[in-house]
Parts: sequence; C-alpha cells; structure tokens
Amino acid sequence: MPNLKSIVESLLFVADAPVTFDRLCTLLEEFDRGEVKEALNALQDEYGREGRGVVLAEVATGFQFRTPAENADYLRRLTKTRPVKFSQSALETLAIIAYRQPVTRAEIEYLRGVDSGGVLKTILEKKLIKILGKKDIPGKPLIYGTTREFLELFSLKDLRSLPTLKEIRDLSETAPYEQQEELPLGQSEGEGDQL
Amino acid sequence: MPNLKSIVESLLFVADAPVTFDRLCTLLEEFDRGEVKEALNALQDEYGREGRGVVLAEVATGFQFRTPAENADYLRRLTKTRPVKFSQSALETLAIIAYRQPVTRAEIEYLRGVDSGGVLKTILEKKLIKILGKKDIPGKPLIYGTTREFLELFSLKDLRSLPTLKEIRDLSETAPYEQQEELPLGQSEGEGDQL
Amino acid sequence: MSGDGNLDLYRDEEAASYTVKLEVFEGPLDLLLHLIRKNEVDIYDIPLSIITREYLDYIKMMKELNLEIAGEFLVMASTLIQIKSKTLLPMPADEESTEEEEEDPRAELVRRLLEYQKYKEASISLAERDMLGRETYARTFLSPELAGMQPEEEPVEVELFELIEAFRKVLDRVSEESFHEVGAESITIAERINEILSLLEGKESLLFDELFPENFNRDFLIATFLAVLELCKLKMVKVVQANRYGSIWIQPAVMEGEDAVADAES
Repeated sequence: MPNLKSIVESLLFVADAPVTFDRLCTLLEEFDRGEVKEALNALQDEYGREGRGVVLAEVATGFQFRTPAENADYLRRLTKTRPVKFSQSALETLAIIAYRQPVTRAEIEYLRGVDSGGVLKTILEKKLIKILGKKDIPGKPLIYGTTREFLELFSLKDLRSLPTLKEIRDLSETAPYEQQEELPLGQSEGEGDQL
Repeated sequence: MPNLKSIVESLLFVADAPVTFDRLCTLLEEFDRGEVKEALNALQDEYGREGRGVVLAEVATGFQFRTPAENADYLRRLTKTRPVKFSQSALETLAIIAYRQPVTRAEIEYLRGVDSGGVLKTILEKKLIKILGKKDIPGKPLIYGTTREFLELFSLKDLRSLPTLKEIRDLSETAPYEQQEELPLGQSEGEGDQL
Repeated sequence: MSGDGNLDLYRDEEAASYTVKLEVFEGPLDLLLHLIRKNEVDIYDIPLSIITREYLDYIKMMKELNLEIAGEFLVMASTLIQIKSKTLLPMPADEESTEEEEEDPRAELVRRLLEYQKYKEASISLAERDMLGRETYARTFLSPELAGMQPEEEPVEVELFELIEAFRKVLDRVSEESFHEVGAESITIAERINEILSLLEGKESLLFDELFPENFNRDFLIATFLAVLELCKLKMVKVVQANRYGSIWIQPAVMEGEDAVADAES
C-alpha cells in the first residue's frame, strides 16, 4: 500500500522547479485528486511547523521546498568554497602545458587554434601553472610550466606519474588474443567420452 | 537566537553533494562541534521516522537528503531518465577495483580472465574510478581506485562499508550463487543507459 | 568481438532468430563456474573430462552460430586440454615418490575460479544496493537559493583522466607531423627541466655534476642531458666552462623576476 504523502514529499524534493497541483495529479494518475490534495495539505502542515530548515512554499508556478529566509546567511557560506568544474578550454590549456612544458602562449594557441590569454590568466591565478622565465627569441615570450599545486590537485607524486596518451589509448584497443591459432576442437570430442 | 537544527537542515537541503561532518563544523564555526553533532542527530531521528519521503542518508563520508527506495517508481515518472544499467563486466570490474585498490589493469584482467581495457575506459569516463598514479614496478603500469562518485552511486558511506568478501568453500551448496541465473544479463539492451 | 568477452547473442536480429538459447558469460572463468555449478560437482575436485567436454561444446556451439569468440575462451580451452592430459598420464612409477608430492594440475585453475567467484559475488551485491538514480534520488541541481551567489574561493575539481582526455582532443585536431608522439620520455624530460630550473632558482650558477645524484640510472642521465639541451635551445640556461678541462657550469640565462609575472597579466 503506497504512502501517498511520502510519494508527494519525494516528488517535490527531487523536482528542480515548482510543481503545480495539476502536474502532481497527472504524475499520480492512479490516485484521485482529493487524496493528492490531502497529502499536500498534510505536508504543508508538517513543513509549516516552527523552526524547520525546509519549508513548503506555494509560489505562482506551483509547490516547491525552499529554505527559510532567516537561514540565508549560513547558506551563503556554503557557496564561498564551492568547488568549480574546469571549463573545457582551461582543461585543454592545462593539459598542453602539463605535457609540453616548457611552452609559450603562442605554442599553446597554435595547438588549440584559439586565443588562450584569458584561460592562461585563470590557471595562473589558481597557481596550477607558473612562469618559468622568458624564451630568448624575438619578442621574449614567457614560458609556462606546471606547479607543485598542479601535482597536488591530481595527487601525483611527480610529472613522471602523469599517464601518457598511449596508456589511455591502449585501454580501448582490442585484446592481443585475437591472433590466436585455431584450437583442435574436433579431436577432443571422442576423448571426453573415454572416462 | 539561531536555530542550529534548522540551519543544518537548510544547509544539507541546498547542498548539491554530500556534506561531511567536518565541513559542516567549518561552515558553522561559531557553534561547537558537540552542538552540531546534536543537531545532526536530531535531524536523523526526524527523517528516520516511518513513511518519510525524504531520508537523511550517510554517503561518501557525508550527509545527504535522499528519497527512499520504495518511492523510486514514482520518481522515475518525474525525472523521465531511465535508470542507469550496468553490464556485468562493468560491475565485476568495479567490484575488483573497489576491493583491491590500488590495482593495475593486468591484475584486473587476471582476476576476471578477460581483457578489461574497454570497460575500464567506460567507467573512467563515468568517473566511477580514477587513475591514482603509477605503480612502482617495471613498466610502471597505471593504478586505479574508486571515486567519491562511486560511493555516492552505490549509497556507500565509505569503502569500509563495502560488504565483506565471502570465501566460498563449496560452489554447489552456496545459495547466493544460485541467484546468478536470475541476473538480467541478456535483457538489458535497449532500455536504460547501459554502461 | 567485444573486448569484455561479453557475448551477447541477442545483439542483432539475425542472431535473435536462432532458437537455441545460449547463455552469456563474462569470460572463460564465468563459463567454467557455470558448468561446475550446473553439474553439481566439487570445485576442489573438478571432473575435467566432463567439464572440458561441455566447455568445448559451448565454444563449438558459438562457432556454429557464427559468433565471435573472445580469445580468452580459446586460451582457456587449451589450458583445460593441457590439464586434462596431465591428469590422464599414468602416475610415474613410485621410485621417486619420496619427493614432495606434485601439486594437482588443477590447483591453479581452482584458485582462480574461487578468486573470480569471490568478486562475482561482490559485483552481485553491488548491483543490489540502492543506486542513486535508480532506487534513490538526490537533489543534484543548484538550488535557487544559491543560484545568485558567486563563490569567493574556487577549489578546482577535476580528474586526471579528464586532463589527458582534453589533451587527446587537442592532438586529434592537430596533424600528426606537427606534433610528435608524447610518451613517458618527454614527461621525464619536462620533469627534469622543472627540477633543473628550481635548482637554479636564486642561484648564479650550478655545477653540471650537481644535476646527477649518486646512483642515477641511464634513463635519468639521458633525460637530464636532453633537458639541459632543451633549456639551451630555449635560451633559458647557458652552459659555460671556466677553462678547457675545468668544471662545467650552468647559468640561468634569464632571471625570473617580478616583471615576468606582471607581463602575464597582459
């Protein structure tokens, strides 16, 4: 016997946008609208109690769990140190520097085919790369390499522990067994019956 | 006077990944750890009651609100995403890596008896395993281990909460092995995201 | 052929039209375990004649169905035949039987089967757990409460595999000739370059011999030489010798300074 109140609670919790009553009834077509309404009311009572960290808000577009305004300051702390995902361009640039160091901005841009100044600045600020010096060619461009922080980020002992492209490519190759010779399958047939 | 239980509830609710107890204490530095622990315990009691549509789970060394398994069918209607399906080879490889990490590809293949490069690449791409570095033996093979995402996916608190490996003495007597035939090995194609 | 030895009979319609039901096995060990269980025999005393025959029958059936057979299945077949022929050999006359008793030729296979069985069990219990996105759901999106807030610090979250995949994508776009293969060797050279540069940091010169620790191996030596050559080519170091037979010194050609960092901002 399904617990409708529990189901509605789950649905509203997982939904990434407010859910209207009609939508709820459509999702739960085997229940009648009165039952759904009842479950919703029970939830509103429960989440309406004093001192809850989650409330069931009814906004123009439907029902949604939200946090009460008085906790907002604490939530802000959560975002202070939110881990960020690298953009593909940052990842590419970092990879080129890791595997080709020491390398100049012009070389990076040649490989990537796009301007990489902004991205270089970002990963410099994150201290994942450093300026090793200047290349003694006309224009004296800066040359870049990775830092100790880079190794720490990837828990690498040293640059030698970086996997090579070949090692990754080998993963998707087919087994070396393919050139196996034919087995004398026929000759074994009789043998098995001997015992 | 801030209501710590309410604040912790809000924090766990908006966080998009499990929050460890230590992280919680750092975020709430003006409270002492004992108080935070108490608030957390009170929440666990509250969300542990019968018939809740949201439960407070302990996964990947942190705390996270999740929905109970009995509501899964209804939630599927909302998310419309087909549940993740794993091939037996992905599961076997994951199990070996989980229990034997750090482990090399050669070790995995010896244990499974088949080439596992392709499946390794797939679960690397899914971020369920990661490259830990290289083993300090001739040839310097890559070594693999499981990720936080692995723990989150399988609702594991940490690697210690993996069920202990059973040493099976006699195949023909063991009940668990009997279930092998019921594994939906063939019926997986088409539906779901096969790994 | 599937690299995993995953022989899925019902992958295409042609195969599905066969009425024979062939079970799918992960590999030879999986198939052997199945045969042992099916015949209800003791894994510590495998009747090789029966098991080998059934194993080969299975492979023969796959051949008849024109299924590709993973090489590992064939390797195991020959192993089985080998072990079987050993067990069929008459025991040598007991003259030298005082020596340690020879191990059962099946022992290694039994060990592997038991070990494999252990992980197969583990994989089954993994699959039975409440899986995120299957039995249990969490909020994985950014809450509206946090949407407008800009993080102050940004610890980076990235896996090594993502880094190398990004590099692979770059290489895929660039022609082969303009980019020689990146192997372990160039990593070592890059590493030595960094080490030499950090050794040079804040110094006016460095004795060439200092680059070689007491017990270096040949690869290390080559990498160090190539690193010094690369640094010369980049004009980052100068190699000088005080007199014809004197010590060789390495000097930084460009001093790293505050202005270098400032330039990066541009």
